[in-house]
Amino acid sequence: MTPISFILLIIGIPLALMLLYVFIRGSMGLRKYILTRIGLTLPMVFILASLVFFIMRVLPGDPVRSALGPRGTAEQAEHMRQALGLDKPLIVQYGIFLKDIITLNFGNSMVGGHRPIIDEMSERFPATLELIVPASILALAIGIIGGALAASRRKAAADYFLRVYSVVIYSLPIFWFGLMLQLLFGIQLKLLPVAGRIDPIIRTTLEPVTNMYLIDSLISGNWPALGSAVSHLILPTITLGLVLSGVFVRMTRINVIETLQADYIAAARARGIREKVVVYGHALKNAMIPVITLIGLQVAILLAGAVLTETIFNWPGMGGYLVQRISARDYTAVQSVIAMFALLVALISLTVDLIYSLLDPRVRY
Amino acid sequence: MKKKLQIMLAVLMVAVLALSACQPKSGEKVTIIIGVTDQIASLDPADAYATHDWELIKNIGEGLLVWKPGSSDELVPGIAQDMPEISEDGLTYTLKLKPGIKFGDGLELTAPMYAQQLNRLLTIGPSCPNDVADTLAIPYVESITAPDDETLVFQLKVPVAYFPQILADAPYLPSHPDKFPLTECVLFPEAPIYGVGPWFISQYTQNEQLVLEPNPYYEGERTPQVDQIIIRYFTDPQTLALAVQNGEIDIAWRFLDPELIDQLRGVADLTVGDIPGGAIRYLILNHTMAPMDDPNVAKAFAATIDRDAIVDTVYKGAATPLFSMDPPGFLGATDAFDTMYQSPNITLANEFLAASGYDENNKCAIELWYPPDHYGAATAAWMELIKQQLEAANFTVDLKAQEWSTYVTALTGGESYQAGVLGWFYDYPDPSNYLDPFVYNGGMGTNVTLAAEGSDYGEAINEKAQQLVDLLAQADVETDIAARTELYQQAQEIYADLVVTVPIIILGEHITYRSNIHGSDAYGAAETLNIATNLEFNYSTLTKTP
Amino acid sequence: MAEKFFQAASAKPAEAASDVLVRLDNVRKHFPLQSGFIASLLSGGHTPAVKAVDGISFVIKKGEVFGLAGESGSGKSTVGRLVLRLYEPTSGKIFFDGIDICKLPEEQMRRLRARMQLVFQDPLASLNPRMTIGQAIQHPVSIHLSHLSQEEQREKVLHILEAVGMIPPESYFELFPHQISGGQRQRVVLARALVTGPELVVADEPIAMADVSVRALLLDLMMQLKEKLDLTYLFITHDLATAKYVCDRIAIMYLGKMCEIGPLNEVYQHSAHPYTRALLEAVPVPDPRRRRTEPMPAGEIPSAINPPPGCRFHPRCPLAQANCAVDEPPLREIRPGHFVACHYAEKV
Amino acid sequence: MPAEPLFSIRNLTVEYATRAGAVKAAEDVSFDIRREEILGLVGESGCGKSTLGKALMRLHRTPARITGGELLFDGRDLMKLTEDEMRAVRGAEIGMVFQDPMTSLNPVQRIIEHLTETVRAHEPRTTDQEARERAAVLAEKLGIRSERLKEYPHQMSGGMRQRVMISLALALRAKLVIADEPTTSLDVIVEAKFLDLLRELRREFGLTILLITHNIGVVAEIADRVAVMYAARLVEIGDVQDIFASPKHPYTQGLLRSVPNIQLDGESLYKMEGMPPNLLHPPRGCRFHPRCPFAMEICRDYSPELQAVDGDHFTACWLYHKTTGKEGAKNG
Repeated sequence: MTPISFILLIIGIPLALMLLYVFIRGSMGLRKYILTRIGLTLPMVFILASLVFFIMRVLPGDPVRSALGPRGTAEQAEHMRQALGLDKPLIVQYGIFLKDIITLNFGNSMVGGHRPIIDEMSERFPATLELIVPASILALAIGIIGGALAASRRKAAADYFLRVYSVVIYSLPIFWFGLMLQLLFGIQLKLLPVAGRIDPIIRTTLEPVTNMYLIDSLISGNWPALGSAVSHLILPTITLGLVLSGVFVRMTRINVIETLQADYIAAARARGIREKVVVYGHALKNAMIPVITLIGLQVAILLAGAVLTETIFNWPGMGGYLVQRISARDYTAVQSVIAMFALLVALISLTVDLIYSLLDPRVRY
Repeated sequence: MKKKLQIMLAVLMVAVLALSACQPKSGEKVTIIIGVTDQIASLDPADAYATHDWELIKNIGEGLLVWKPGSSDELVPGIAQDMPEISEDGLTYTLKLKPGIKFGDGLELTAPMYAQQLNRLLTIGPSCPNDVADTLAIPYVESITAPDDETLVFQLKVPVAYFPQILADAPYLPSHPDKFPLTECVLFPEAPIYGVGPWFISQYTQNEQLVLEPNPYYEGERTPQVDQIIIRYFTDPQTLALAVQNGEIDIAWRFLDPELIDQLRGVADLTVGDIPGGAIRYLILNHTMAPMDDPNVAKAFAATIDRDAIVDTVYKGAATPLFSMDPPGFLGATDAFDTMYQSPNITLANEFLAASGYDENNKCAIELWYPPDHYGAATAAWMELIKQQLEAANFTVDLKAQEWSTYVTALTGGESYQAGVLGWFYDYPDPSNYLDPFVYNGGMGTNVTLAAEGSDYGEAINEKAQQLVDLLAQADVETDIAARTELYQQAQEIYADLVVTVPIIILGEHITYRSNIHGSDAYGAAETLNIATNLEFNYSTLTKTP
Repeated sequence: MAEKFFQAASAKPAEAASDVLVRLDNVRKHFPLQSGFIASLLSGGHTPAVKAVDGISFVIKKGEVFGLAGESGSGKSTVGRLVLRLYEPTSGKIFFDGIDICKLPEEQMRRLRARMQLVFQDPLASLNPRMTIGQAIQHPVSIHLSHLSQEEQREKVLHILEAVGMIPPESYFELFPHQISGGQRQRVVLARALVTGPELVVADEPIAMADVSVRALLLDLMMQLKEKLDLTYLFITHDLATAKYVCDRIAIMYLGKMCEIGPLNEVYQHSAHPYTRALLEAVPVPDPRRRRTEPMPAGEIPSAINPPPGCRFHPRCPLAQANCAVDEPPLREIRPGHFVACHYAEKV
Repeated sequence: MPAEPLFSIRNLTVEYATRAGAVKAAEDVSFDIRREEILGLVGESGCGKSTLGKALMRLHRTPARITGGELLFDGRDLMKLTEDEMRAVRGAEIGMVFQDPMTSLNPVQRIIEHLTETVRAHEPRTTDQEARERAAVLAEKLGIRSERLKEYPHQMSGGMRQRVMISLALALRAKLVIADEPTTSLDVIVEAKFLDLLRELRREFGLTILLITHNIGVVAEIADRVAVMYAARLVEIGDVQDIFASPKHPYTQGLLRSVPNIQLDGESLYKMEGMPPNLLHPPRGCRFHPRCPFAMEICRDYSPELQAVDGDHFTACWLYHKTTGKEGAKNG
């Protein structure tokens, strides 16, 4: 994926969706609201990125020494410092950093190949996206259906099972859970691959366009690649999706139970509406309103979970990248990734708020 | 409406199942997949200074001299017609190129082009981020010239006994002038990357995989036996182990933790090849800092270490005790520390300590440091063991951990740490590479010499240290093998007496591969896919049976 | 069996101006619909607002029970909070005992607050279940009368507990709200409001949540306390029937405006505003022999964002003429002390 | 007066399971709802009247349950129906209007969807279009302009929402509408108009209405008969004129006298002593006896039965019992 299309993907698509949304809902207040939110998001991202910039430099350890190791001489260190621009005064470095962020250029990585961060992110980010989107869908599906089921069968076996499930799954160490899945479906049953995004040999036949292999293989009509990408996606998705689903089951259950106490539920029953329709049609939709907000807040947890899942399944995404670069004290990479994450979280929470207003006709901007 | 939805879902499910059932079609190509937890830091020969980078550079390229596959001590001509012609004073090395050496894209390699590319080492090398030049070129090489189309002349600054070995190192391999321009280092050139060796890099996705295909113009010894090699990059050793167990990769190369290796040994269809490795772990003592400035304390320290306990409990046999910094099998290697201290020898240790006034009631307190994030989880375990061993004698130990970059700066800067752990792997298999760095010019924090202006060796802190510096300097230029051996034997004895560093273990390397993968019987060490102590991995000797 | 009755207070003679405790002068309170700095920048100055109170004036005399009635959305609760300066008025002046409270600095206002109290709509919900009765009542004392010693503060609490009929007061001091009956809790809430010795009590629908049989008791207690502690009430209610039993004077509000003010009996018997008339007519009478026959005004109470021009009631008024849609009727005195804002009050 | 009542409630008892034990929210309640009448069921909060209203449709939810009694509706015992059969009765034959029209409508569902969903729940063959047309006709009758049907509940005023609730109850021509405090959250003028509407509907559709309320004025305004509940029991039932003219039960007497009456001058309000009992530990005997000015010895130990005092007027009070004590069941 080229850096330009990467930026389009991460910023352009959400913005386009929002514009579409404005077009549909179209009130003046809504436009103002979105402008306001975007207006507030940018300084927030900026402040956070600046904070990370200074924290990274206050933290012990530095990228030069970390990379050089024991044989590095002071001279070599000096060379490297110059090459990386770390010899400049902090304020100058900060200026460069701001310029890099504003131009969405992000500068070059300080370790490894010293490649432009934008290149590295445009390779890694689509991988993370390809993991967290299906995992979130799975988590939501289990969470919503399970939560609604538990709420409607309150204090029955299904409810107890789902409550135990949500507690157990929530407290499961993701590492252990992923390993168990690998051992069962990979080593024992030989059903699914345990590592990577796609079969390495098939990968050589796939021309990456978006770096999301599902999409790339679909575009190019490379069916074995699609099959391989899907089969590689299953275990990581289950791992991340199931672990996240615990929270969603709990949240949905509580909200559906609360909603089921509402007068309009009693009123719907009094009109002879089927219990299934009452629970899944009336209660669930209303319960989803607060749940949607909470989902927005889960994005951070999702990203944290993605870090671990990516490590376990050797999924070359942003999570592993961030961890690797923090330990190498790769200032530019960490700053840029955090700024990117912040932007992402802000955009997602804005999108969630808009979905909220779609679900809840009472919300008017 | 509901029914439609159900049908759609069912169709979708079937489609997904059908797709995922599509077995990867390997087609006619025979492919071997090698998994590693390493990462590529640089592919520029003038810059790269990491084991994995060198492995790739040496497989896509070929040096003037190459190590014979499966051996650690036999250099043979590669793209050179013969072994180098060395002048009387040992300062001029002359080699002739074989005719018709071509890069993978058909570009012919001439001596002037080669010399020009090699000169990048001397010109831009030191300003490259990984900077191999400051270690392997600048100290030795005065100039590299090509008097004609087939001759290369290396003019050295000082006579260097082991220069042929250095010539086999990655920095001296020819690089493609299109990908590696004279004025800048290019760490990640766009694929395809062609060298003059058996392979070329046809595809590369960072952190995911690298694809090697045979160089159609290669005419050397190391002819590829398969159609494609894929290097797959892993972040977690556990996943690497699972992947080889599951057959998703054919070979699991570096690094698998000792416990994982232990588990994989019992798995059917897998072979674990043990390579007597060159990676050592040692403790560094700061000789300018109390109490390590007291020779008795340093000796007592050396006398307490129980290397067998570490090998057995932490490494489960996947390592070997090390009694000299010059590992066994290398020129002149002795068991100096064993001879001198017979460690563990608590009585001896306490005698040394008593000589400096430490006893049971007045124990010698030391701080021992390690980086928890750099050498794997095993480090913490065996550092704890060493603490126990030291405390069996009249030491009290404060075991401290510190993040890697801070740790390495403080330790090798000699600023604040009395003692700490480090690892070492050679740049070329020669005793000088295992002894000099710890002695010369501050000695990476051992401080048996102090860095001095205008001196390559530094200023020795005492007479014994001066003796050691002199012996090593002499050995560096001595070309007579017997004399050199003698010099190193003496040096190791003084080294052990000074306790410059404390060698602990030498780690074996392991290569785990599926049973349809074979090395070549034509070379040594077929069991380890022809990888010997020097860890030279020639992908060309690999074959795969269906 | 004790059968206590209390007499409905009749209107008192008009009192001198110095007897005025609260005076509102053309007070407005508009709630902007959007808030936030950036939002107000983006909207370019003109923000739509809910005109909850839109220019009203009246006085509350010392010692009287002043009723403020109207339907939901009329702005009556907003007036209550304005009087206590819990809201800042958009414009107009509010005087308490001759002091212009709108301009009062925070510190002085804080001291003045001890002289006025609010009793909430749902008195039962306003007690913290983890505070003892004593603590709950002492809390406002420790804020407003912090100069008193612990012992003096406790004295005050015991005194007020006695006043609200919780005898002996010491026995209730350490109890928690759940340990006493609902009626006693109502008393505690009153005690808490009255412990700092306020002169004005703003009672916002104080009995709306109570049951029929409890309402009478609560009203009786409030009236007893008024006499005992020399209080003035601003009694906000939507229940005209209850107001009849307690208020000396009453004001009727519609859509942020005052329709009619006057002595209670005067207003009830000679209501001069069509809206007051409709409101009184609509109150269900607990007597099946006297069922209502009058038709109710058409339509519903409009939005306070864009209220109708002229007389706000004109779109629903049976007497409305052309000019009602244009001219806003001023509040005029049609009989001594009886003010009405209707062009055709004489026809009602 | 038609001979056969529309709905006969016989000895209905509803219990709540609480941590502190079972609470009877309705105990041994029997009364008839006659065809085309408006029956007012009055009582103070917590007396069990709302629970009773829900139990009549078997709409009570755990932890409440009906522990005894018969619900004879239009010739069938509702207690004997399966849940599915019961569901068919709800909405189609018995409609319900709840106290708070704001919370009784699904906030994320348009008004028209409420209506069509209700129709189609009972008549699955009706197309969406037909259901919409029917809904529009009905709404028009109730004074809801058809274009407002596209709105969401929050866009409507309280009075409008209550009309919607009524239209939902009538969407399938229910014979009986149970209205639980339908006017409590409405302002007086809106309330008055709503009562007018109820009267009109009864006239037009021959509707039977059970009006559950604590507002005595509303009952006086609209009801034909009145039933009074106190502490989970029915204490008095009879013609509205009779009861208001001469209440028999001391509780009814006190209740009526404590209601403010705007049309009376110089009157004073009666203050009933004490508080309604906690249903977890109800008093022995007559539940009203601790507050009753006329309490007798027998009231403390024996619970009186509902008995006719004159013609159609019944009360449960020892003062009117011809045969003292013997029929009373000892309870406590």
